[in-house]
Amino acid sequence: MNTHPMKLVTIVCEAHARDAVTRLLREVGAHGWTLFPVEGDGSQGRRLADIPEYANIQVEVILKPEVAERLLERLGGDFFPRYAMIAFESDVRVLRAGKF
Amino acid sequence: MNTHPMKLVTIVCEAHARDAVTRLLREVGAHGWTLFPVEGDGSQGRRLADIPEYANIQVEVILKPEVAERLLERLGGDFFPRYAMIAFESDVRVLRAGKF
Amino acid sequence: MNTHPMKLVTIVCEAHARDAVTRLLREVGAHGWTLFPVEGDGSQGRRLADIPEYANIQVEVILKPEVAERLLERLGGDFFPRYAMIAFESDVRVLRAGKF
Amino acid sequence: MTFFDALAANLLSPAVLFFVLGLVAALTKSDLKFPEALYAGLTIYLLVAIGFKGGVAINEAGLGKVWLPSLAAMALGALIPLWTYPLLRFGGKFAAVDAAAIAAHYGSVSAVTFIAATNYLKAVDQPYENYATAFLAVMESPAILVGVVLGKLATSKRGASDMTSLKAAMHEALFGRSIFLLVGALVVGALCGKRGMDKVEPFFVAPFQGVLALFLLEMGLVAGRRLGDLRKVGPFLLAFGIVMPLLHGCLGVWLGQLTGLGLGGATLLGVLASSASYIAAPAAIRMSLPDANPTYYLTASLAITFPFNIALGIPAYLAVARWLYP
Amino acid sequence: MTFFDALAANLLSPAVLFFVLGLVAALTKSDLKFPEALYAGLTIYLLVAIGFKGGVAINEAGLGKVWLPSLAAMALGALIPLWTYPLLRFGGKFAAVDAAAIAAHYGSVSAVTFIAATNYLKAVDQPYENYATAFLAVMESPAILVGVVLGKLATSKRGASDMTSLKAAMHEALFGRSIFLLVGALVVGALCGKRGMDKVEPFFVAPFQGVLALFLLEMGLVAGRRLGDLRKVGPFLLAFGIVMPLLHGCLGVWLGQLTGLGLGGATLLGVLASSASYIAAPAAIRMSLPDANPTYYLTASLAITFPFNIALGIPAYLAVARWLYP
Amino acid sequence: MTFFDALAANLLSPAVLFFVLGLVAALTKSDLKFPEALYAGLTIYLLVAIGFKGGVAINEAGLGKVWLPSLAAMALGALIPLWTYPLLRFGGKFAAVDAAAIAAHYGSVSAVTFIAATNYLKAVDQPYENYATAFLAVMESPAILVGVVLGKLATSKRGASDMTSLKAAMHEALFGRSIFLLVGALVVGALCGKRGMDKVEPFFVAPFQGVLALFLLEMGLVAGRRLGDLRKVGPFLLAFGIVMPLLHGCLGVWLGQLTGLGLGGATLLGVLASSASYIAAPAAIRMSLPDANPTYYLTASLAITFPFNIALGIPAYLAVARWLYP
Ligand SMILES: Nc1ncnc2c1ncn2[C@@H]1O[C@H](COP(=O)(O)O)[C@@H](O)[C@H]1O
Ligand SMILES: Nc1ncnc2c1ncn2[C@@H]1O[C@H](COP(=O)(O)O)[C@@H](O)[C@H]1O
Ligand SMILES: Nc1ncnc2c1ncn2[C@@H]1O[C@H](COP(=O)(O)O)[C@@H](O)[C@H]1O
Ligand code: NA
Ligand code: NA
Ligand code: NA
Repeated sequence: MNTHPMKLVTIVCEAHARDAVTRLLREVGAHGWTLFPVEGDGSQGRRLADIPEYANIQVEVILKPEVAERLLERLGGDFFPRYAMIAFESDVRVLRAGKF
Repeated sequence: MNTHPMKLVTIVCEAHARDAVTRLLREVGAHGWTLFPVEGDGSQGRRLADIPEYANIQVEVILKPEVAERLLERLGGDFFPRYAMIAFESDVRVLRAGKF
Repeated sequence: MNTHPMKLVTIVCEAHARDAVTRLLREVGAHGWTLFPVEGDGSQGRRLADIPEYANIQVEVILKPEVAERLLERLGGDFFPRYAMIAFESDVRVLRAGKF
Repeated sequence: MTFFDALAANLLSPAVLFFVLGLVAALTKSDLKFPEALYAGLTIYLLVAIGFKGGVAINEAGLGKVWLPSLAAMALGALIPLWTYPLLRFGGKFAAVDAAAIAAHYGSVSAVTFIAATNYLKAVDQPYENYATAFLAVMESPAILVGVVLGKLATSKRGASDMTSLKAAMHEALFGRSIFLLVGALVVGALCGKRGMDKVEPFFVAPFQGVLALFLLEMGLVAGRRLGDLRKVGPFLLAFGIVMPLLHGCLGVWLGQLTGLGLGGATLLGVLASSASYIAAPAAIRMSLPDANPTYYLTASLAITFPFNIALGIPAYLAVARWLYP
Repeated sequence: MTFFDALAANLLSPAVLFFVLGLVAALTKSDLKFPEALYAGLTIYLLVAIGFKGGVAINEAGLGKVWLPSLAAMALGALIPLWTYPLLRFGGKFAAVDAAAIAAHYGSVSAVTFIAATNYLKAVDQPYENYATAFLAVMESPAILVGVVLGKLATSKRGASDMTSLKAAMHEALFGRSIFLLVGALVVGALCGKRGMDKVEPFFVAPFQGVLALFLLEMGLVAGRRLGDLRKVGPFLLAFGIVMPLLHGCLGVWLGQLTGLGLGGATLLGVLASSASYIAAPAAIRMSLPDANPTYYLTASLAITFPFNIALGIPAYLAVARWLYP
Repeated sequence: MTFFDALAANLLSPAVLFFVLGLVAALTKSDLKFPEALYAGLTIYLLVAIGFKGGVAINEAGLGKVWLPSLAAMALGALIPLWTYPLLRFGGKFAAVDAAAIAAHYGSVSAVTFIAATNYLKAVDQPYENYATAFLAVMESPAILVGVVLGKLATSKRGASDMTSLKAAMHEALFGRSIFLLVGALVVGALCGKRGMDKVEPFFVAPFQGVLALFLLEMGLVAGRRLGDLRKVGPFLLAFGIVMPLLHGCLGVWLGQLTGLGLGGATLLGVLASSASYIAAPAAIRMSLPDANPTYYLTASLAITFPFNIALGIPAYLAVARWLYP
């Protein structure tokens, strides 16, 4: 099967950042995203998944390498100072490159 | 620790495809899978996680490279035309290769 | 954007192992983790996500390579004989290496 | 009570107003959301409660009274696709597979519409046969099967894989979650009878109307999110989604009278005929007619016919029944 | 009322019929599923309601009446593993760790079985001491600790890690979710008394039987999924899962009579003795005896003893009590 | 009834005792947890029920009676930040942005505290104006907006991005989930009136107190998890979190009397003024004043003021009202 190299960017953050993050994804040019309700622990303490307003989410998005670069740039610049958040990137190979 | 290279195939799709996808995994020879309830946005519109019948799922499966190849083949051929779906592959290293 | 190579260790296991796993993560020196409620199928049978006590979880943790090594060591030695569980490692690049 | 009084009684009921509130939430992009587990819990409660109550009613009325109108209901469901399909295909210029899919949805039924109608009848003090739940149970599947067969015949690339997908649709239509709960609770109710009902009445009967109001808030949200698609479906489907329910509603009421139902029961059969499925049918169609475009069938059943029936259709079918019955 | 009438009353109650419906759903592979949050919500409701009601009853009866049968209940729970362990080990040829694990489950108790029994007693108009919930609360943990110690002694590779896992089991058995809710609600009820009950009665008492019926539908699903494992456990465990509950049930009823309980309370003590845990015990055992095979203890308690008690055991223990009491 | 009787009545009510049980669970690190969907379901139920009941009350009392105290309530909410901000800034030496954030929380309100207060008034047979829910609805947002503006002015790096975040806070404060549900249900209730209430009473009214008790168990868990942060916030905020609610409570009661409310309604206005938001305000502040430290505002409102009001504040404001009213 023909697969195409892409970047997978993963963002874990407090649920309050949800709208801001999905807006940012659209701005940088993502064609879609996938969101998980998660529990977490980190430097800003434990986040249980009980009150929606205090909860944690993970967002995964597949992007062309140059778009991923732009996304990480924006995350590091505008978002990290504001929100409890981590972000990382990895390499994947997708079917149907046209979608991303 | 001794780790062994394997492929991780990730499928994000509408919940309607659930049974068809898990059946396919068994057919191609997967020994297990992990399934996440997710929310998503993509070319076929937003999928909220509220009505089970209209929801989105992500399935992750670890496979030997040749099995992963077969799985992607089948996904691209039979499933992509039928279902709202993306799929991608990445490299992982597992403990206990015998399980996969 | 400046990214830094790290290891992502993923553990899928029965919910009973939850406390033991998060304790282990702290012991080996992880600074955080992210936990997903999941459904699964594997050698020890199907795990539906209905009764919390019989459920399945996935834990993801980002670590420095040497810490990841130590974690896998401990998982393989102490945990695999006790719990229904799989674990694997992959390469990621994070923003803000200092956090991990 | 005039038709306008009856209409006002419906529009100012908590159930309908909460439905409208849900629509408003969706249109104003409020972040209000029911979690999936709450939706599932409410659905399970409503289906089990209505099924159980229907079963107890069958136990008391005896199968003798129930079988004939049930058979009529089933036949009506199976037949509706036979005229809606050509209408959509040739009148609406829809692709064969889309016409078949929409036809399947309109032959099948919406449990929530039925429940809202029983609620309404209670509010206007119109007695009805409680065993009408049996009609709901038998009308869900036949149209789906007919629609799938129509779609397969039209696309005509029949073969082995076709038979499997037909079988999958059949399994979905007969053993899917909602039909299973409804029929199961019906049987449990029929076995328990009045004595069983006494025990569970404070849970399954007393709070029922309130739970329904809350659930319709969620259904308003769900329907409201589809309103944006109205532009995509064209004027034909818009008219179809209002006119056909009215026709089917009259047909259902008339058939109810013919098979010996009272005024209330005939109204409910009208409601069932007029309503379009948006849970069971989409699930089955998605699997067996994957080429059909969900925007058409979901928008028509969920964003046009469902709100129309909740707000206007239900009182209209009652008015028709009052006019038909001496 | 003869035993057969009593049995029929149980088998045709909504609670038992919905349980059977759940079994049927599991066996026919219906896609019916209760989401985890709904399961959790129902459990929290049932435990809090039963605990609160029990606490109010203790407040009214006074501790003086409650302590002796509670002590007896605790002792019975702790002792049951002492004869079930050797029976499984030498009669059933089970590995030591499996025998200990199963013994722990049968000494401990099933809250749902207890709740179903109170439900049944109410249905057949048999009064009972409401404070019997106290016995449920004290019987959950002791057997688990005894079972874990038996298992550790048998495998005998004692050491530091052993003590930690014993401590973990103890913590789980004493502070786990279900026991915490039950004991906590009991204390709250005992502090509030009748005045508090008046306020929350429409939520915690009136709909209780209906909620239980719905919950047993889910438990039928859960038990039904385990039925496939019956083949794996062998005839010995099958017989064990039916005969031992009957023996323990008689023992419990007799002990109830001995410690001054009325007919209803003695029946409930019998039910507790006969029931096997499938929530608290598996959680503790999984942590402290990880080598024990879950297929054995879960199948026995969940797929054999639990359905047996729900359908036949409960009326049987009442019959025994009626025979024992003048 | 003396103040101590009234206090005891509160402390021994199921609602408060279950709250304490939740605190105990958090402190003993029990694994008790309410799933998010259950929390969401309980919140939706409580907000819709209280809103609907308030709307029906407005329908019956007429807007003429409601507008003046509502306006007073709004003004009070908007003004509270104007003195709490400088107090925190200069008395407590907090950073400007933290002072503004905390001030916003104390000007806004806690729906759960309000609901617990209506519960308490019912328990001690103190009648109150049901339309007081309207004050709850109008008091949530103004203080949040004032607080955000204060914070922005203080940090003074105004610009385009600032206006967007102010707009986001406004949208959150006006269209956020909880305010939408409350206002929406209020409107629905006002449109339905008594006739609508009759239908849904068994769901929205009868079980209300029991549901509240269960929900306070969860809120005890949530507040208890924050108790560990008490050490981090310093003695000033600790005192602030108890003294200011007392002052605001008196102010609210007095304003209630001034604007023509009865004893019960004035007590409720006192409760609202004294309570601090921990759902709507954090959400809006997190978005528009992200530099404010959540440990301060969440610990103060959730771990100090909320438990204080639930246990002691509510009976105290009633005592104040009884003393003020002839
Ligand atoms: N090392 C890590 N590995 C995986 N997830 C992490 C890690 N550190 C933080 N997280 C996630 O990121 C969220 C925010 O992190 P923090 O800002 O450090 O509290 C946490 O709640 C976790 O879900
Ligand atoms: N670029 C993307 N990154 C991550 N997930 C995506 C992306 N595109 C689509 N998805 C997921 O795949 C599902 C189906 O995609 P689609 O068929 O494009 O609607 C969506 O609902 C998303 O959950
Ligand atoms: N090949 C696989 N790919 C993805 N997940 C797996 C795989 N095998 C097992 N799992 C997950 O690991 C859990 C425990 O596996 P097991 O011990 O094999 O039952 C399962 O319930 C699955 O969620
Ligand atoms: Na129909
Ligand atoms: Na037992
Ligand atoms: Na306030």
